[in-house]
Amino acid sequence: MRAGLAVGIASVIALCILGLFASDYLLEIATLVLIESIAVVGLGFLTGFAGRISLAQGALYGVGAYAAALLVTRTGLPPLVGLPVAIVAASVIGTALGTPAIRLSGLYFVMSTIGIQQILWILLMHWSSLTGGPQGVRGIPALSVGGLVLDTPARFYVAALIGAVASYLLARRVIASRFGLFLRAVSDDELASATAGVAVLRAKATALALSGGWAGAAGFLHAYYLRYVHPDMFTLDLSVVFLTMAMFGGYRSLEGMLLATVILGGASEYLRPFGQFRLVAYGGLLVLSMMFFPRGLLAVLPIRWRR
Amino acid sequence: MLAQLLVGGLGTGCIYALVGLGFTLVYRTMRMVNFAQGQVFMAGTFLGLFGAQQFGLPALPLLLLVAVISFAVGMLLERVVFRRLYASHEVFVVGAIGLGVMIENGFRIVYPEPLPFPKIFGAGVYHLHGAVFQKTYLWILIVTLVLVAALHVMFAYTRTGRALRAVASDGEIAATMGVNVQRAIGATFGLSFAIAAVAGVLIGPLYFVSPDLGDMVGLKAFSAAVLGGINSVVGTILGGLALGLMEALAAFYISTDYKDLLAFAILVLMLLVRPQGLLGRVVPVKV
Amino acid sequence: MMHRLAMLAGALMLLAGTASAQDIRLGTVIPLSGGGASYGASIQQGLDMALREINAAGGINGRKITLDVADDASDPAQSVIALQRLVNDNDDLVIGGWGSSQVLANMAVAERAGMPYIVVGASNPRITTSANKWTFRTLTNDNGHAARLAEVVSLLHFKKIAIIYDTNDYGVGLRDIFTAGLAKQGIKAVDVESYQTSDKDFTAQLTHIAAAEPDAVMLFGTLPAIAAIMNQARDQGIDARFLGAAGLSNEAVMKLAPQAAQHAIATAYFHVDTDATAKEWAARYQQAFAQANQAPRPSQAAPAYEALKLMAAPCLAQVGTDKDKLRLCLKAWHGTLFGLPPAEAHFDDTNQLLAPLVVEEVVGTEFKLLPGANQ
Amino acid sequence: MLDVGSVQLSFRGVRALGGVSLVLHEGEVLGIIGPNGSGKSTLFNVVTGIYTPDGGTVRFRGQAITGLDPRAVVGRGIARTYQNKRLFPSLSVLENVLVPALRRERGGLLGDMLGLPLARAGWRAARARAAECLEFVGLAAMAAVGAGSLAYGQQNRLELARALALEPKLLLLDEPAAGLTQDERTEMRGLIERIHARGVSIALVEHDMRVVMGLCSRIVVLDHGEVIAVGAPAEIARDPAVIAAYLGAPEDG
Repeated sequence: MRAGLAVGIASVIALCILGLFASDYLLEIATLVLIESIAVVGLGFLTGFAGRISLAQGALYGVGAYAAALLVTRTGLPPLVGLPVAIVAASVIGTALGTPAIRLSGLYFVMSTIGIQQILWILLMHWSSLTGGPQGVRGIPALSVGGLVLDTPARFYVAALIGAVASYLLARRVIASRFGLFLRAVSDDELASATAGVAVLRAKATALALSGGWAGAAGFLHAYYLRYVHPDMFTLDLSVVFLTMAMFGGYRSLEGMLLATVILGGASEYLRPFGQFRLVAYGGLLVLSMMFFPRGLLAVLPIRWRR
Repeated sequence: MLAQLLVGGLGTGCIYALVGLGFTLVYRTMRMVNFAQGQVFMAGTFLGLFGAQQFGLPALPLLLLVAVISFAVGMLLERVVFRRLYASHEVFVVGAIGLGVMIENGFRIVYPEPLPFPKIFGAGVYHLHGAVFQKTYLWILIVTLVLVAALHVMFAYTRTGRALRAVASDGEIAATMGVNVQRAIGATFGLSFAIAAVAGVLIGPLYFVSPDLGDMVGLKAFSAAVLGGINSVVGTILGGLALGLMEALAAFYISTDYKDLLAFAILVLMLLVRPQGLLGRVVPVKV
Repeated sequence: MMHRLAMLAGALMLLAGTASAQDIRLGTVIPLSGGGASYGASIQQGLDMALREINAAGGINGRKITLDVADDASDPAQSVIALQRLVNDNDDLVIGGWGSSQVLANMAVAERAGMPYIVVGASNPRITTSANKWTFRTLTNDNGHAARLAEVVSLLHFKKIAIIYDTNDYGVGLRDIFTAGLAKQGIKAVDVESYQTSDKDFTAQLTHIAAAEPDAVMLFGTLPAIAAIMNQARDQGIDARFLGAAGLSNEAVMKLAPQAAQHAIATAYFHVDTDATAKEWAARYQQAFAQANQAPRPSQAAPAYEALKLMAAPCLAQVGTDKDKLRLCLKAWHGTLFGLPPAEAHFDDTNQLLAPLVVEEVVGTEFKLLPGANQ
Repeated sequence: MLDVGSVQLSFRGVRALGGVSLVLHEGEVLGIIGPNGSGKSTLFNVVTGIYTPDGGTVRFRGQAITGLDPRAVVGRGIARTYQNKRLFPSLSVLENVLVPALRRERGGLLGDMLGLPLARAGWRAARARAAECLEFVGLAAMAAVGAGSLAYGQQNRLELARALALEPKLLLLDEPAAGLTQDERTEMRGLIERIHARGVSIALVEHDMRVVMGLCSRIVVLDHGEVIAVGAPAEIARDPAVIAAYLGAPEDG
């Protein structure tokens, strides 16, 4: 564990230093990557630990963003109230829609998450009375936490950093808990888990609820980062990006997922001058990584992460 | 007016059926779903456009040329890419999506703008008591029927057809009976690419050709395959036609906004109620 | 270790561009990938042409202009990052912004950073409000288009009018304002249909419209959808006259719907036949970009060219690159634009340029001024 | 203790169990033998709730448990092992046993995450019980090893430890000695005796007659999904029907 802890602390310090000296542009990218890492870690409960892949994380991320945006623009409540609402909303919708499907085999579950993603997107786009439909939701005020208004890239970066670190630490505790153990057992062998006394369906539903909750929290930050939400930000493409980062990050490795988010998040920005080629490279990265190291990034690196 | 909707619905239904067949063929053989199928359909349209403009090929030879080329590409991609993705469902699904992203954006570089497709299936329209529709629709119906019949004959009576069916039921057993399983799987991918590409050419004259042509059609065809029964060829075709008609009617009588919602609501409902689809067989899961 | 650090630093420098210190840095945030790629390319052509002409004539008070391009991939979230990069490269001003959703997301960056930002590619009215300090817009907004179209409808005595609109910001904005304009004339639309930007098949909507037997159909959307609608409408036997706003006044329409678009009427920001300068400019522009990857489209490139050549350049020459002085100079700017009916244009208190629109008609393979509509 | 009443089950026309009835008394070691495909494992799957029988009832300590889901059956105190060893390969040996051991401990996900004393106490108790079970089957030294890398003999014993961690009253063993070397079999026999000595009733499916004869007080013989003989080991060995079913002397089992 020594090595893991040292690397962890070092990276957090590095991220703080980055916050102090980096230009606003780098901060904007870093903030987006940190926010996306929360949604990817949430998805990791399903892909990395429950052995299920979901293509609805983008829509649940959107549910969180809309919950935060609508709450602050339609009611007088302070922004921070939006965080628990976003988490609960995304978690409840994710669980309600996902649980009936999670009983199905892996392949059928993926299929149903595509349906869920598209249905949620269509509702965001066409339920105009609630979501503002194609106009999106504008005029989201800057996030203010106890009087401190986070309206500059640097300040918001700090909020995103705290969010991402908290998300990672909480996720580690979830995986270390008995639920995490049961989840891994279910992913290895559902039947044996049942006859070993594990409530299989409840474990899967909890994984769904957690991944939805994390997506909601990330959506909340997204809403206050862009201060404008629009249905086209939460399409199937976003779910593909999140799934890629989670799968690329690897099996049973939260650290791998964070690393993948940084690499792929950064790549989509760094490759920007290449215009269209950027997306071709992105697709290629995806295919090649699945062809040559399906167990994900850290499975390739020699160091053994003792858990 | 109803006739107008039915013809339109039948036309899109045929396209969903053909693209859906691509999902079914691969699923029956490998229990995997190739999510790049929508992009293969789009690539077929561009291939048809290229053939029609550069070489001025008339309809039939163009369709055959596109079918042959896509079959070869399908076998090649199976050998180079898909064969390394059989590790698990997850790896295959994500790998296929990656391939789709590559294909779509590769074409977006070469063809950034939507292009009109020459009316190779005949310009002008037919009138059928009140309904007005392009000649292309007739071709779509005919080619779909021909393809379905050809598939049925091939599977029932030809050696390769029986080999493909053997591999579909159980790869190991087929291998012991001397079937070259790798080649059969390659042929299955080839076939699914060819059918989807032909559907792409057929749709050309109706819509503009653009790299995002395949996205929605791919997802809808997928829902149709699940509706009909993803492991049954007949089921998928009926599922495609049913979805096409339902969508056309829903768009007119309910609302165009929620037209797409219908396809995905059906997908989710079918998966919960009858994952094997209306006509699909229950695939027993060995305990 | 040191060697690798030096290499990394070098790479970062490369990224920041190779402009020498005293050049004027013009930033532009446009879509070079995604759905708006063709529109972005035209805007860049307009800016490139103006830039080359200014530099060839010795630049502005001897300072050359360099272009710093940021691609937002037609995506609102990425357009925030793209504009932030231009601010970070400390450009002197930004001309660009295509797509109402993108501009509504990225203009906050310009307002926050105090960066003069001239929008040449989005027409949603909400972009220019009294709160605008640094964001200007040279395109007449949707209110102007809808009002002008309502005038044309009464001019040509259309009585049964159907509307089909894209459910994005652009379409919904036009629908609301146009419907209000019709109401003033005591006319109510006979049928109103909506569609998704990426839709390909419009049978259902067109069947409704056919039943209403309109004599005019308003197309509130952009290419390629509205071209597909015209084709499919003619296929279904609808022979009503098509009218549209800036989304329709795009030369690509003649390629996508050669027969169906005949005599379609559109409001536009530029037309060759309005004055001699326009004709001469269009010829030079066509010639300059004949071999370009993206075919030259005068109507799409003119606003960008004029924003730089006629507005930004004179102000830069007058007040230099001090951002606040530049803002005030732009705010006080007035003059006439070529390619439009002759009229004195200036910015109102919401930084919206008040300028006339031209009404044109598709005849054969080009746009002709609609007779009697451009006094 | 366990009362199986004329249980029937068929898969799409193929009759797996044709009205099997048997009784297992408290504290007994009941042997269940029969040629391959005679329905032994299927019977276990019915008792543990994996299959719901078409007909008949299963009663455990007087209460009907037919149709209960596997987890509820475990709740009643019935644990099992599998013919093809079903372990959790990506978990360590200790974790494999911790999964059942944690079942009855208090404090769930939230308790663990907040580090509540209640939850931590639960973990300590579970770890102790798991360690004790590993000790019992002789795998204590392998605690941190990944279950996927265990040798065949060790896999058998880990599955046994996992079942024991549930503190069952009735243990269903599905060919525990299969694939073991000679001395591993004797060791396994000793292990089963020690489990029985702790008051756990056992139902044992096994082909190795020496193991069966040595351990079981009574034997039930299944063939083609039906009970063809019940009785003491000595009688069963001489029963003509049993010999016919096996077509061969018991020695070559």
